[in-house]
Amino acid sequence: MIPVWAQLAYLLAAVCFIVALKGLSSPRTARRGNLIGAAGALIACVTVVASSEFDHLLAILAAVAVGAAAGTIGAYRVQMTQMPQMVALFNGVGGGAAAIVALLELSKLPDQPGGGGIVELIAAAFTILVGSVSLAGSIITFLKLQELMTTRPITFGGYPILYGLGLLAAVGFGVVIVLSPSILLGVGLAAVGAGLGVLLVLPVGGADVPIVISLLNAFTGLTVAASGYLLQNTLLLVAGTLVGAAGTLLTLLMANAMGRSVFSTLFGALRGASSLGSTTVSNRPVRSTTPADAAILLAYADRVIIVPGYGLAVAQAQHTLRQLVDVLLDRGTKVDYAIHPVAGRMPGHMNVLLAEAQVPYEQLKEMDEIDPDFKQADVVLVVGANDVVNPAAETTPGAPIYGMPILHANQARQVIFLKRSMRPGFAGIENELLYEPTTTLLFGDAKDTMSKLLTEVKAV
Amino acid sequence: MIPVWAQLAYLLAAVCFIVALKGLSSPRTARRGNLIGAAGALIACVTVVASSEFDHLLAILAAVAVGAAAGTIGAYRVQMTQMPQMVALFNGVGGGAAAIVALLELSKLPDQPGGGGIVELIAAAFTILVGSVSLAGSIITFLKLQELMTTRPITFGGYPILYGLGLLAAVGFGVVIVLSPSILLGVGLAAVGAGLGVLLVLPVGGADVPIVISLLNAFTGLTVAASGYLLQNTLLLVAGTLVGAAGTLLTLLMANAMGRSVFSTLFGALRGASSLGSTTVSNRPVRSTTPADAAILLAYADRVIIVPGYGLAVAQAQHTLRQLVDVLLDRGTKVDYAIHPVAGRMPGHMNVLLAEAQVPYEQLKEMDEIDPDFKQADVVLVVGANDVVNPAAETTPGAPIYGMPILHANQARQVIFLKRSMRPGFAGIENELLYEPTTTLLFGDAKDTMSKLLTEVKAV
Amino acid sequence: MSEPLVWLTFFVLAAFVGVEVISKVSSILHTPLMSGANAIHGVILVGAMLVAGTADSTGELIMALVAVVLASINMVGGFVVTDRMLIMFSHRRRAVEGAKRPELER
Amino acid sequence: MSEPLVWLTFFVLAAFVGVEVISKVSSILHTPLMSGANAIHGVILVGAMLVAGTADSTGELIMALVAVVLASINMVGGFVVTDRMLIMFSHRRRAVEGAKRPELER
Ligand SMILES: NC(=O)c1ccc[n+]([C@@H]2O[C@H](COP(=O)([O-])OP(=O)(O)OC[C@H]3O[C@@H](n4cnc5c(N)ncnc54)[C@H](OP(=O)(O)O)[C@@H]3O)[C@@H](O)[C@H]2O)c1
Ligand SMILES: NC(=O)c1ccc[n+]([C@@H]2O[C@H](COP(=O)([O-])OP(=O)(O)OC[C@H]3O[C@@H](n4cnc5c(N)ncnc54)[C@H](OP(=O)(O)O)[C@@H]3O)[C@@H](O)[C@H]2O)c1
Repeated sequence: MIPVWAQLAYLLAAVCFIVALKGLSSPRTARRGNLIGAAGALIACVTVVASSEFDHLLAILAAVAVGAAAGTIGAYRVQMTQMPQMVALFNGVGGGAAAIVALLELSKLPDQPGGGGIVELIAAAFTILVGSVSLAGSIITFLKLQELMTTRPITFGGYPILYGLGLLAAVGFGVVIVLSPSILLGVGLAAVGAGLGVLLVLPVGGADVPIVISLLNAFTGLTVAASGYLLQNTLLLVAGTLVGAAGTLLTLLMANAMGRSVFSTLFGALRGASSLGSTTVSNRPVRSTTPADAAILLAYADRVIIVPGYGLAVAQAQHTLRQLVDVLLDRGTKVDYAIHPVAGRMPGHMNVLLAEAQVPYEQLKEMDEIDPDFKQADVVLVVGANDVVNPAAETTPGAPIYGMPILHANQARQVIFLKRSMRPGFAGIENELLYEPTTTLLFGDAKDTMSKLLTEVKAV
Repeated sequence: MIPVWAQLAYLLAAVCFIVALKGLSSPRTARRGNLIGAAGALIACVTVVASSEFDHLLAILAAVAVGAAAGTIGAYRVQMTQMPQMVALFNGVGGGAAAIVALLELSKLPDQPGGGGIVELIAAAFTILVGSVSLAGSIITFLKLQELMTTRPITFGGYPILYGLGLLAAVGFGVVIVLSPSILLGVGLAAVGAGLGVLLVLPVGGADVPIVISLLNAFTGLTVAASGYLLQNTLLLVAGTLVGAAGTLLTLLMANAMGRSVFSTLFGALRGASSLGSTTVSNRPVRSTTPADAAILLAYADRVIIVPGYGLAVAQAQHTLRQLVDVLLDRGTKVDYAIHPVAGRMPGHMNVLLAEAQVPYEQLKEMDEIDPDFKQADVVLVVGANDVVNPAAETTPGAPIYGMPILHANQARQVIFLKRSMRPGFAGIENELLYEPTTTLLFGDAKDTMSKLLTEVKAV
Repeated sequence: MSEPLVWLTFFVLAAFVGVEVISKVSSILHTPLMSGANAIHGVILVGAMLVAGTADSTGELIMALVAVVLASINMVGGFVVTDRMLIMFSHRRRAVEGAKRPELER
Repeated sequence: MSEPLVWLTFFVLAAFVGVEVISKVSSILHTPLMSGANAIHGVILVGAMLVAGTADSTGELIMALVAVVLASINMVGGFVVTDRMLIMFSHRRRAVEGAKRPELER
């Protein structure tokens, strides 16, 4: 029996987690929220150690120290733009831990007095299965985002059949475990889960991966909830459920912000409609220019708006961009950055990127705020963005981005595009704006082009 | 022991209540939300009857029928503008019911096996006390709003002492009940509670009463939660807690929307700062006019904005007002109603009032939407409103309404005020707008004046 | 887990739900929301019925039946009056919808 | 009230809290919120410690300790990485506050 003070402490920890999630959903309180969550976790850990009589306390504390050190080092080493894959890894190991816990409990259940109840067994099987899905799936997302494997969706002929077989095997193992639990069957179930996790993530295109990470995060939350039931620990149940529910909603919100459904994110590639789209390049003429000419346009403009996008992150050109903007500001030009909510490949990508380059916050303008200003802009500099300024979102009902709000760069007097080729962006569709008479292209890697532009503008 | 199916049904009912509250907080889903709540209540009642073996089933069902009939008749008879006091009555009887339930449980507690635990006794005492506060307080709010007693704050010399004595008595009774429970002591506690309830509401001014109703509503929620603990019924606990928490937040939100704190609502009158304010009338000259002249102004205006307020409800002039507007619209004038969020004496008062007169929704404009239009208005017709157009909210830092957003009627070319006298509105402060050169007053009861205006406009 | 703690946990979780679920309410709905919440606590009727069903003496029974009557007034009256308020609001809403596709009105 | 139903009730209430509490999140915070929620489920560390503390055989103990290591990576790493992200955001916020009272900057 857990002592009353420990139960109260667990409840307090659960309240911390709730307050943490609430805090994390508003910019003003986000950091405090995260710290409150950490405080809750600390309370929980101290409570479990102080309220239980552990056999191998030293070994356990050593293991905690090792894990904490590894986690901290990983968290400090990672670069800002690699955060999503780091989160994926952390999430995966959490799922793995839950699966191991359930596996060990499974081996104990039949011995316990009154143990081995059907609900307990189902909870154990669920945790083992979904925990392994989460672990394996997260590893694949990590490999994809780190570009250790192709970021393109991977499908193959037998995919649906294999997937169906995997699901059947999972159900089969589950039923057998409930009927006659054994640790061996549990390991089998874990293996099936790992296979399903890999299959789940393979067909997802690189840019949709953040959505899948969020989904796997919700999965892990649910496994933690189930293992809470298994261990008869309210805190695990409540915390796991919180994350499971919040994570599910968050997955929907993220998919929504990118204008796609979770289902098409996961399985779109199977229906042939590759989520990366086609990469056909038409041969219509475009106007391209040199850094020197573009520099003159910029230098003599009164109002410039920068539209950063994924390419800026790829080229790591944010520092050079800031220097360019500083020079323009010194010349008295009014310059702002127009931040589209889904520019880049993760929510807040541009904010994080530009914050890293220490762009002052006042220069970052959210879409709703800056959009009316494009009409008065002399030059719009589109740095590695594409979909977020594509008028097809308003004019072409069939387009994958149709209905997404866009930045109306097309209303400006001049648009300068920095990109390497005529290849389309994430959505894989052509951008009419590239062919407009007011548009000029500046081909090349954003970082190179930007340095040249900087030199030229300084020289004007 | 409650059967499992019944427990599941209770859980379902609790979910219905949660969904109901969620629905009620958004205009699109409010009505559906209320119906889902009713469905939850029905599920709960059917469950309790079907899962328990009641001794006096017929009598109980008859009592339910009587109560349901009385409630339905009351709910259908009440006029729209009397809704708040009806809600207060319903809330009060709910509190009374909870107090009786706790009283009866108190008499049983010591007999039960393991009963009479200290937490149970505290819950019982809490329910009896707060339930009676809620009942008595609600009756006083009803009397105030029905104007069966003065709507002015009532205080007297010994008030704080009496209040303190009441609180002491409540604590004393509570302690004694926990030490040696008896129904007689319970009745005594109920009496003290009733006294405290009366004392709580007496010093509240008529227009602050809705806030107090909401507070008492939250109180009743908490008593229901406590009696849920007493009866070991999860549904009562969860539903009561939901209402207690939501009601508390709602009380704060309502007080906020009127720009005052809950504390000053309750006890402001005691600190001498009467919440009705002074009613001094200065003798500065104002321009007043006749219905005939005002009609000409209206008839030849291109753009008219109506600002309705509390006086419109008092005079019940909404139907005549709509007829006047219809005539103006037929003449080709552009007319809108500007709805301030706290115009009238309850939130949504003007919306309900004008909906009753079947004013089409498109003509009702929320403050933020219409406020920029005042600059272009030829005539603003202020019908029984005062505080919501008082520029003191922006110019006089000490004023009770300072900081409240107002409708900028003062920016219009002409303002016509319909009111009976030079008396101020709810906040009790003078309105500089009455003395502006662009303002003319049309004295008299709004309904009379409006009928004359209507006749004159038709005659133009 | 000890009984009172189970109830405390229910209480804490339900309190969070209650606050969060209405935190986005628009000020126009304050009165109907108050009224709907008021109807929900009418579920004390369940408690009143339980007490009445196990009353030992006539005196107890009568008091319990009074509680049943009061609670059902609260519950039924509360939901009905809320619905009446909201009909007003939805009339208006239908008017808007009509206004948005005026071709249907003519 | 029967045990599994108590847990079901916890689950239902916590699920509502989880959904409601983040329903107003602005899209800019999606990534930190995901990361913070991820750190919270690192509380499985409590479960891993419980299992490790009652392990009967060396094999079990080793597996349980692996779970402890993994869970603490999840928990500690999760909170630290979230904090790092959010420092970025709050830098920006301080910049705004500074901008709002420029007299302090000069
Ligand atoms: N923010 C999120 O949370 C998120 C997550 C997943 C998906 N998405 C999706 O991602 C898209 C974001 O739009 P976006 O406008 O930011 O990006 P985008 O539409 O994907 O376009 C990126 C552009 O950058 C160019 N580029 C790539 N590397 C470059 C380099 N090194 N130097 C110069 N240019 C380079 C590419 O053209 P070249 O190849 O010709 O250089 C391409 O035109 C949206 O469709 C959104 O729905 C967003
Ligand atoms: N909406 C809410 O939820 C709520 C709740 C509580 C308090 N309040 C407060 O109430 C105030 C609402 O402002 P308001 O502008 O609507 O009203 P108000 O400031 O109270 O003014 C009402 C006006 O109507 C006139 N009037 C009264 N009876 C009349 C009749 N029969 N015919 C013609 N005129 C009549 C009064 O002047 P005469 O006496 O000279 O005729 C007075 O000037 C705000 O201060 C608000 O904070 C609002």
